[in-house]
Formats: sequence, C-alpha cells, structure tokens
Amino acid sequence: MTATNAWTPRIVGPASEPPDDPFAGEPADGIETVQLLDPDARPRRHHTYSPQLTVDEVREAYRTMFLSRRLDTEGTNLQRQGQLALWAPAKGQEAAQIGAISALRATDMVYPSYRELSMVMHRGLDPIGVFQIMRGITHATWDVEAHRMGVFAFVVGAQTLQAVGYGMGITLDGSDEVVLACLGDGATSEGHVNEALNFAAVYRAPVIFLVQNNQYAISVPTAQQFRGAPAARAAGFGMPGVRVDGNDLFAVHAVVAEAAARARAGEGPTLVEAMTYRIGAHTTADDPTRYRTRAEEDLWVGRDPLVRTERWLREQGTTDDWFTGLAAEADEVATDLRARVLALEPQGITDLYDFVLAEPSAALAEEREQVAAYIAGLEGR
Amino acid sequence: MTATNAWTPRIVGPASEPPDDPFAGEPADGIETVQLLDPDARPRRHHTYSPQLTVDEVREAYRTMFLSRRLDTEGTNLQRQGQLALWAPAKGQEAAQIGAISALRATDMVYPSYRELSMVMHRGLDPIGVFQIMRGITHATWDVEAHRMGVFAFVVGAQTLQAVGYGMGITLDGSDEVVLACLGDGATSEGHVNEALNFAAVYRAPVIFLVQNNQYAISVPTAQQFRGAPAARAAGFGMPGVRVDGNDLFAVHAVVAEAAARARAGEGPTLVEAMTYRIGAHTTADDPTRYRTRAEEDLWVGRDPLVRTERWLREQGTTDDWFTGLAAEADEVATDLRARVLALEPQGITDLYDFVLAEPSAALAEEREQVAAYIAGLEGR
Amino acid sequence: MVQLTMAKAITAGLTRAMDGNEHVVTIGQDIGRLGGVFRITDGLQERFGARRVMDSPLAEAGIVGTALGMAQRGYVPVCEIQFDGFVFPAFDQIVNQVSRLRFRTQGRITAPIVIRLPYGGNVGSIEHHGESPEAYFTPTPGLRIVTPSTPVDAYELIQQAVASPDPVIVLEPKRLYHSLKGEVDLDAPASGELDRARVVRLGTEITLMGYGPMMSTLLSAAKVLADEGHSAEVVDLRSIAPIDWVTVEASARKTGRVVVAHEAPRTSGVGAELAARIQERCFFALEAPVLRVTGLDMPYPPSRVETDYVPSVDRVLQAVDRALAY
Amino acid sequence: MVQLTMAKAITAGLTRAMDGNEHVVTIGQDIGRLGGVFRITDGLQERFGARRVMDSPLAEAGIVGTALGMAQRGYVPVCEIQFDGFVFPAFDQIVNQVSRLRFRTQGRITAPIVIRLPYGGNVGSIEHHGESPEAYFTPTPGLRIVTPSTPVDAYELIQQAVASPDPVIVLEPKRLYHSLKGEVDLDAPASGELDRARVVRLGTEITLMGYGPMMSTLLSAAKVLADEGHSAEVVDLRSIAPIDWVTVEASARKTGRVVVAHEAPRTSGVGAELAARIQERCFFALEAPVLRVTGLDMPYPPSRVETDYVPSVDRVLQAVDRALAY
Ligand SMILES: Cc1ncc(C[n+]2csc(CCOP(=O)(O)OP(=O)(O)O)c2C)c(N)n1
Ligand SMILES: Cc1ncc(C[n+]2csc(CCOP(=O)(O)OP(=O)(O)O)c2C)c(N)n1
Ligand SMILES: [Mg+2]
Ligand SMILES: [Mg+2]
Repeated sequence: MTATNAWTPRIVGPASEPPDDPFAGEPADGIETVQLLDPDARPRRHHTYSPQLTVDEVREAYRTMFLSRRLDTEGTNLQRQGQLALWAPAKGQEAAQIGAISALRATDMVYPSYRELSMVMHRGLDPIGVFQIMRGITHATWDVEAHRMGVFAFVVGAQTLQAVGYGMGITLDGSDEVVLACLGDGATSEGHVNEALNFAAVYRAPVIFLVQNNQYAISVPTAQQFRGAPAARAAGFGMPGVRVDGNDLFAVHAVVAEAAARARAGEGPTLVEAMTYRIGAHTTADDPTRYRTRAEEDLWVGRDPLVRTERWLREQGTTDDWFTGLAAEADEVATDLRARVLALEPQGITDLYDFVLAEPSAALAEEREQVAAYIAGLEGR
Repeated sequence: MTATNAWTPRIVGPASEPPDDPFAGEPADGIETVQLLDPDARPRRHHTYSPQLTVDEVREAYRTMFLSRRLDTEGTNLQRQGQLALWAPAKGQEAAQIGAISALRATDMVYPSYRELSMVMHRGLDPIGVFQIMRGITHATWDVEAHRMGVFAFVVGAQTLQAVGYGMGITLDGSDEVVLACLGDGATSEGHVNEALNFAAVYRAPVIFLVQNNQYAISVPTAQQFRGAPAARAAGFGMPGVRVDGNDLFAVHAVVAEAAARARAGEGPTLVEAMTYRIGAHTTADDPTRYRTRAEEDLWVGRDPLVRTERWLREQGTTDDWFTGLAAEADEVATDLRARVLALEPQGITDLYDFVLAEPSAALAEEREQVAAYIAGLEGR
Repeated sequence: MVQLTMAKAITAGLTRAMDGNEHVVTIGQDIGRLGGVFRITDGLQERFGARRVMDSPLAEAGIVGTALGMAQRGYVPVCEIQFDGFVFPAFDQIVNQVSRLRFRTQGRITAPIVIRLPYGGNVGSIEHHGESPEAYFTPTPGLRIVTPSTPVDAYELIQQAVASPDPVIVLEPKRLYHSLKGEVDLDAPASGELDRARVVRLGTEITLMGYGPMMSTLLSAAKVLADEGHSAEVVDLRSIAPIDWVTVEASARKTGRVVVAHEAPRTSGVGAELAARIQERCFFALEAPVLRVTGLDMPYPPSRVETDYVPSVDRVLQAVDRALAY
Repeated sequence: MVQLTMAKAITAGLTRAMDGNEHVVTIGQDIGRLGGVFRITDGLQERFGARRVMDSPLAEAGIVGTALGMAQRGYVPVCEIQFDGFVFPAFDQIVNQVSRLRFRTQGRITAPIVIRLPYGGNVGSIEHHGESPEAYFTPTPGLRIVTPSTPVDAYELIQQAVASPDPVIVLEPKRLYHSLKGEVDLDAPASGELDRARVVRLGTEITLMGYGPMMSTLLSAAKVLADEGHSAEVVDLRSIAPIDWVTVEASARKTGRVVVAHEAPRTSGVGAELAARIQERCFFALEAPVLRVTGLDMPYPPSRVETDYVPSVDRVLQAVDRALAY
C-alpha cells in the first residue's frame, strides 16, 4: 500500500484562515480532502484510496446510521419532555462515525467522546446505555471489555491519553489490535490531547485519532480554534494526518482502514480529520442561531451523509421496500426504547458506595450506614 | 523580506528518529539547519539569511558569553562548596541565548526558562540575581519591568503561556514590541506548551518561541522525547518553524531578527529551534555519564560557540590583548560576585507574609504575629 | 433598585467593571457570540468588542495562563471556566503560577486575575456539571476565593474581585443563576473588603454556617427552627479563602453550637477547616462539637440521585437536633 | 534482615512487585538509564528492560493518562512524578479520571495505578522542590494516599500499593530517601491492609499524630517529653486517605489531648480533617482542642529559611505545652 501521498499533507500557512467551506475548491491550507463519493452520490476517483465496501456492507452501515439518527431525534424529544438531563445530537456525523468503526475489527478498542451513539449501536450495544447517562441514571454503563467500546468521556479530550495508553498496552502484549480515539475539532486545543499525539508517536502506539471536525466547538468556529488544522498538526508530531470528507462513508472507511493496517503493522498512529457538520445544536442546552447562519446549515443539510448513502444504495438497486421496512423498524426501535427510558430508575445512593474504592474502607462503610439510616428515617416519616 | 524558504519546513516522516548529529549531512526529517558560520569559523552562504552583526557587536556579544561562562563555572564551584542549593550549567548554549536576545530591542520582553544566565547579563542585570535564586535566598529577584526580563520558571514550560498572554497584551496595546519565550526540547512535550503554540497562532501574538534543543531533557534524548522535532511542530500549529545552528551566533541572530520583524509587522509567532548542546550536567545534581558518551560530549566540545566566535573575532583583527583583558575582567567579576554571594542573607520568614496577598488579610497578619513571637522566643532562649 | 437574577446581576457587575476600567478584558470558551453557556457574558462582546471579550480555544490552562501573561502586561483579565468539573486542566497555572506570582517576585508583580467558575449541584445535568471543587483551591496561599449567595452580593463581589490586586476565584452558584431574583442597586459603590463574612440572620442558640448555594438551605432551616422555637444565627462566609475568622469565631462563641454546610464532600472540605479552627479558638465556648453537613464522600453521583447527595434542609435540621442534644 | 536506606527499600519493594507480577510496569521521566533523579528505579531498566521501565516524554498528564490506559489493558503501571511541585499538570487525569474510573463504571473497571510522588521540605533546594501537596489530593473520593516514615514501612507500602486494585498515591518523604536507614526483612509478606495507622509509641497524656517526614520530629518530641516526665503517644497515620479513624479516635479518647503535625500549610491541610473529626467524635473526651503544627500559610519559602517553615521539634513542644496547659 503506497500511502505516501495520502498522508503527506502540505503545510498550513502562517496566518491562513481555515476555509469556510472545505469542499469549495482547494482548501487554503493545501491539504486535500479525500472523497470517494461526492454529495450528489457520484463516485470520485482517488489516487490512493478506493471504496472497500460491498453493497451489503453499505446497507448494514446505512441501517445503523438510520436507526441511530432516529434514536438521536428521540433523544432530543425526550430531553424536551423533561425525561433526559441533556442530549447531544449527532445528526450529520453518522458517516464519519460508522465509516470509521466499520473499518475496524470487532476486537479493536474504541475510546469515544460523547456523541458516538451510532458507534455504540454498531458494536451491538443496547443504545439505552447512552440514554441512561443522559437521563442521569449512571455516569457510564456498558460492558467495555465485552464490546471493546469505552465509556463516554465528558472532560474534552481526556480520553485520548487513555486511548494511547491502551495502545501502548497492546504493543506490550505484542497484539495486532488497534485503538480508535474519538475527539472533536475543539478538543485538539487541549494540552492533554497534544500530549496524547506525542506519546502515541514516541511509543508508536497503534492508535487512530479520529477528529470529527464538525466546524464548531459549541459556538467557536474552527477559524478561532486553531490556525493549523488537525490534519496538519499530525505531521508536526511525526505521524500521518489525513483529511477526509466525513460525510462520505466510503472515504472515511477507506482512510481509516488504511490507518488501521499501518497501525497493525507496527507503523504507529495516524490522525484522521473527518470534515463534517453537526446539523443540530451542540446539546439541547445550546442555541446555534446565536453563532451560525441558516444558510450555512442549509449548505450542510445538502450534504447529509444519510441522503448521500441512500442515493448510492438506490442506484445499486436497493428497493423502496427495503427503505420502508427500515423506517418501520426504526419507529419500532424508537418506541420500544422510549418506553424503556421512561422506566429507567437509578440505583439508590447508598449502593454507589460500592464503587468508590475496590478494597473495603471502614470510613466509607460507616458513612454508608449513616446515610442508609437517614434515608430509612425519611421514608419512615 | 522573502522568508518563504526560511520558514517552510519539510515534513517529518512518521517514524523517523531525529538524527544523532544534526550537522552530519541532511537531517532525517528534511528540515534544514540554518548556518552562517560553521564550526571551523568559516562563513557559510545561505539563500535567505545573512550575517547582520558588526564586529563591534560580535565583540560585545562575545564578552557577555565569555563573562557568563566564567560565572557559570563559578556557579558550579559554589554549589560544590555548599554555597548554592543547585546550579544549572549553561555552558555550550551561550550563542543560542545571546544570538537570540541580541536580535531584540531592549524593550522587548523575555520569558526565560532557568538556564538563561547570559540573557540576564545581556540585559544589564546584576547576575547575582540568578545566584540568589540558586542559593535559596529568593524565588525570583530582579525588576522584571525595568529590564524586560521575566523571572526564571521552574515548572517546565509554564512560562510559555504567560509569554503568549503578554504578547496578546502587546497586541491589545497596538504596540510593536515582541516577546521571546525560552524553552527546551523537553518542554515541547508539555501540554501547556502546545496550548501556548496554539494560542499564539490563533491570536497572532508577537511571540518568538526559542527552543534551545540541547539534545536532552535531563537524561532523555530527543529521540525519546518526540518524533516530530520542534521546528516541524510549528507548522502544525500554523506558524513558521526554523531550525538553526544554535552554536552559530550569526545564524541565531539572523533568524530571530527576521522572526522579530515578522512579529512586529503583525504577522504573528515563529518557533526557532536552536540546535545546541549542554556541555555540562543538567544540574549539579545530575550525572551525565549515566546517559551519554564521552565521544558525544567531545563532538560538541569541538563545536563550542565561544571558540567559534573567538576564531571569527581574531580573523577580523581582534587582538590577543583584548582577549587577555577580557579574561582578567572575567576573573575580577567572578571574584567580586563570589564574595557577594557568600554574603547573601535571606529575608526573615515573617517578612515573606507581605508577599502572600496584596490586600491585607487578618488571618495572615495574625499568623505572622504568632510566628514572630515564636521566633523571638527562640532567640530569647 | 432593580430586580435581577443572580446571572443578570453578575453580568451587570462585570459590565460596570469593564466600563470603569478599559484594561479589564474577559476570556473564555464561548463567551463571545454565544454569551457563555450560562449567558453571563451576554451582550458584552457587542458592547466591548472582540478585543476585550475574547472567545478562546478549548484549553483551560491556555485561558488562565495567557490571562496571567496579560495581567503582567497591565490588563485585568476575567477568565470564565465553563463548568466546575473542567477547571482541572488549568490547575498548575492556578496553584503554581497565578497564586504565587506575587510571592515569587517578593511583591513586585501581582496577578489581578479573576477566574469565574460556575459550581454546585442539584442542576439535573450529567457528570462534571454539578460539582463543588472549592476544596482543591482552599489549600493555596495567595489565592482569594469568594462566592455569592444573592444577586446583590454577586453584583458586589464580582466588582470587588475585578478591583482586587490579588487573584480571585469567584465561585458562582449555578443553580441560582436563573432561579434566584433579588433587588440590586446598580449605583451602589462596590468598594468594601473582599473577605468579610456576613451574619445574615441573628440568633442565639446555634450558628448555621455556609456559603453560596447552601445559604438558602440554611436560611430555610433557620426558619423551620424558629417555628419550632429555636433561635439560629446564620453566617454567610462569602469569602472561603481567606475566611473571616473574626465573624466566624464571634458567632461560634455567642451560640456555642455550630453546624457548617457545603455541597463538596466532607473529607478535607471547607467544613474541616472551619471545625478545626473553631474548636481550637472557641474550645471552652462550645457546648457541642462543630458538625458538618456536606456532600457525601463519593464522586458526584448521577443527577437522578443528587438530591440525596446535596445537603437538604432535613439533613441540616438533623445535625441541629444532634448539636442541640449535646 | 538487611540495613537499607528508605530509597533502597523502595527500590527493593518495587523490584519485588515487578518480579511477582509481569504486568507491573513503570513509567516516568528519567527513570530508565538515569534510574530517576533520586535513583529509586536504579537498575530496574537493566533488570526488566525498556519495555517495562519506560522513560517518558516530559509530560505529567501524559504519564498518568497513558498509565490509566495501560491499566485498562490489564497492566499495573507505577508512575513516577519527579517532584512534588510538578504533579499539577496531571491533576485532571488524577482527580477526574484515575480516581473515578471505578465509580464511573459502577465498579466494572478499576484503575490499579500507583503514582509515586517524592515530597516534603528541608532538602535545601529551589522552588517547587520542597513542597507537600497532599491537601490537593485528600478531597478526592476514590483515591488512596499513603506515605511511609521508615524503610521497612516504605518496603511494605510500595508493594501493597502495587497490589491494591485501587489507585494509590505513594508520597515518598524525599528528605529521608538517603538519610534514613533501617532494618528490612526482604522476605516478609506485604499483604497487610493499606489503610492502617500505627501507634509507634505508647503514651497516656497526649497524642502526637502525623505522617511521613514528620514522624521523626514527633518521635524526637516524645523523647524530650519523656525526659520531662510526660508520656506522649505517637501515631503514624501511614494512610492519609482514607484515614484509619478507629486508631486515631482510640488514641485521642485515651489521651484527651492531640497535636497533629504536617509540613503542608495549615489551611485545609490533613490536620484540619483530623481536628474536625476528632472533635466531632471525641468531644467529651477532649481536655484541650486539637492543635495543629504545620507549614505556614504561605507558599513554600526559599530554602535558606525553610527550617522556619517546616515544623520543628520546638514548635511541636510548644503546641504540646499549650495543650497540656488546658
Ligand atoms: C475540559 C473541558 N472543557 C470544557 C468542556 C465543555 N464543553 C463540552 S463540549 C465542548 C465543545 C467540544 O467541541 P469539539 O471538541 O469540537 O467536539 P464537538 O462537541 O463539536 O463534537 C465544550 C467546550 C468540557 N466538556 N471539557
Ligand atoms: C512540569 C515539570 N516537570 C518536571 C520537571 C523536572 N525537570 C526540570 S528540568 C527538566 C528537563 C527539561 O528539559 P528541557 O526542556 O529540554 O530543558 P533543558 O533542561 O535541557 O534546558 C525536568 C524534567 C519540571 N521542572 N517541571
Ligand atoms: Mg466540534
Ligand atoms: Mg533540553
């Protein structure tokens, strides 16, 4: 595999503003954006990457994307109805997520950020895990080891160091697993994320940093976040950085597959910058009208990764029936999930003492008893 | 000024080891090392940079370098004799320091690390300030504003963010001052240093990051510190990165002068990686024989920046007498300083309460009284 | 006099501070066009421009560290940290740099920085959004930490914090931002001392002591006690570093019984320092041990059980009963 | 039985732990070829290879954060932080990540990490090299913090820390590294509980309580007191999080007078928690308030005056006099 061209970015100029629209012409920083299927679902040839997915695989990917978008909408609704503490919509970023994770093996470890509902679903986890967190039932929930899917991370970027450490452990084991570390454009500004890039390079850890560049960190556009885009940052740490159309399932898949192959071969980390857009608000607590225009949103709605993938699938002969069936399935899944969410109840506070320390602590045991007695007293009233 | 070639580095390969000897042939990461006077004191032509210093200026620079080296030796001796808590030798790094600071105006601000004795002397500060710190008399000492020389910083890299903030303040003021931020090769691994690079680029702060790459962070060689050298790191943050022979006074001066001109013109930060070597130990507490060879040390002793500058000065007609006079001056300065160091006494602990908070605090005043009474009681015994 | 929420009172205080001194600047995540996630800086960028109201990259050390540099240049930066749980990446800059600049330079350079930090629980959010990290800062000499409990106090404290030559962390009780309203005199001078506690209710039998979001709980408890025929004094610390020991000890001596409350876990919290000092200074005046009503000794729990974690009026009353029974 | 310095005892304990479990790895600055700036890891890289003894880049968050990742992979990383004053860049990883992994995952994933941190003053060095930062960590549920005062204790604690499924910060009293020698039985099992205080001298009139580098000061004070005819009990906490309250309270109840000592500043130090809890639990048993002898409420001073800052035998005795006079 000759990846040289793919990962050798040109250099960001000293004072260049990141382009408003990364697909309008040549980006100002000179780094190309890998694209294999354009927004109008027309295939694009690329000198290095080519589509690796079969129609069946794409259908399966589309199904996860579609179901997760349905549940994403449900999340926003449930939050509006007071049933969730918060919801962080992922609408628009499904191809970046599913393209990446579908390029991995089921045994590869994923360190998500907090928007990776579709990755959770891809790994066969019950999506209710995400809703438990967002309802304030638990901080984290699923079985990480069984599904090789880490817990959501709410301190921006902190998970990237852990992902690298996990990767260092893989190297120590002499295994050929890889780690996918998810982060956002804003996260690249955090010191610990840069330390993660450096450690990954120094220890040649088998880590793929997937930066979902959705153009904003809450309200802050990338032009105010950095002058060197993530794909360019990578080279400065001595690792390949590839920019890819994050709404192009095929391109993300191909780029991540190649990075995974390199990592498995002992060639170390790669940073993949997936250019995408969060069509919804940052979270249900956010008001995007304060910081972006309707026109800009419309531009990106026009690049919806689901629409693009659907068009390709239809061109490949997928029937109306299949899509109708999927829509019906999604409604069912959503209805079922909704009911289960409403039934979710937290563990009692005293049970949580079990999770503070693994070895018993007399001080904690004592406090636990007091709290239990107090609560029993209240209930007794 | 056409600086394009000078600051456009090529990219570090994904797994390249930094070269053992950055001047032996083309460095592996493809970034050239600017050199205007080679180790044998032969001028080298460069496509972008040319020597900017007059003979008088070089003599003045050499004088500071020579005096500071003499005091550096004195520092080690004083520490060995139990008169200082610690000493951090700078031997070998004088050209990097004086080349850089002499390219600035006296009104430009400097944020040193902890090895910049010669910069302190260049600014006309009494070098005893450094000895006060190292004797455990004060944490910091000189008048920062008057000499535009910040305090030594012992938390590696923490000063770089402050330097950037100071530069943001310059921009807010609409002034054309610049800031020199000093750091080491090891410091580039700290998260906050990378945040500093990013903030500097985003706010286009007039900051020059001077990375004195002396090949080691205590015992850790750069090959284990990073895979992308500092000069390459810069580009990833969207700023020029220039590598320069740090033992070449002319080259460091020319490169920093150009970076300063860019910064003054509102074109933002530059990172300068000055390749040099700490000929002595990390500090008097260190034992370099554990991690480097005599042969390597000898190689760098052969590139001594003082020897190189002296040869050039002699070739330009500086007389034996002048050098002899300087040696005598140095001995005098050292003798005088030594006497003054031995006489240094700390402030009493109770006086230090003045420096905790600026606004009076009843709690502190009370504790101060108690401590004073306690100490008086001890003395009364 | 106007009626303002705590949030609007802080906005008003900050606006006035920026009006009064053009070297006051603010920096933080999303504080510009968005006006901050709590809208505290709402309208400030329009009013003062992007020069003085700076959206920062997503890096807390960067915010505080560059603010310290700006301070060295003569500016008075007000930093916004977005949430309690996200302040820790800035920890080295705060405890090793900001708090020590004056000490390190023998008083030559001060760091007149304000760090605004929304804190406190019972806000029904997710992890890291309901915490009370004050105990991580109180061991730091050279740092002032204040926290208002009412809009008028917030209006005053933010201005005093900006005016102070010392670095000040302003802990803002986020659950009160939009829920608590009060009368604020926008023309009142804000020139008082920063570290004065306030006796907000006079009483004789027991002292309830706290700060920030706990004050309404303590005042409610005092009312219940009054109904039950007990006279409780209530002290709002306002400044938790340094603490106004004169006021604290006077009240403890007067009533002989003290209950302190905070949302942070009990171990090594502000309550520990209060109890330690009060028992030392008022030993013979105490009729009962100083009792602490605090968050539990576990990380902040998922929000569906947070009301069992954050001290309630009932838990305060339970402690009062214990203290009175001594 | 061999005579070992505290430093060599830690090296021996770490070596034994690495011998016993091949998943134990160490990571830190300069710990490889150099053997660490205090030579604690001297010889470890030769013995276990660069695979298990990793020189790290100069980044504390990186050290602790990647260690946490390795722990999730089944390793037991022992991190070395070079000096007390340089731990803060890792603060978020320690208090938000390492300490909470178990709580966050409802007990599914633990973080069996050891963070070795040399601490304490009177070592005659420069800024950041003589500090006692323990109070920044004690407010953190989910974190164990231990500190030895003798070579044999160090040998035991480091092994117990490695064996513990919980994250453990081992505070190593650096001024004792090379100055304190003691008998160590290298074959003794190290299977005791991690959070047990130890009564190191029995007494009846007053309890002197402390940990780590303060213990020799307290023991000296107890000897002086014995000469003066007073019987002091001395308690070595060993674990400052959690604290062994059973032992602490038993001694306080027995003697009725307590002096606690630490090098960290008084405000919000471990002494505050001790005093708060003891006065609460042993109220009627106390003849005098719990008194604190601590570092001063200022940043650690330049080393030429540090002996006025770090508690001395005299200052302990002064407090004892005060306590006995009640
Ligand atoms: C350390 C830290 N600082 C601040 C926040 C608050 N915060 C949550 S998400 C977010 C923006 C993240 O932007 P980005 O990394 O681009 O990810 P995105 O949300 O766009 O997916 C911020 C500032 C946080 N969670 N953690
Ligand atoms: C945050 C922090 N971590 C660790 C240290 C201990 N330390 C002091 S100097 C040093 C090495 C610095 O290397 P480099 O940045 O290359 O500068 P040099 O000493 O070579 O000039 C280390 C690890 C420190 N001072 N600060
Ligand atoms: Mg984003
Ligand atoms: Mg170095």
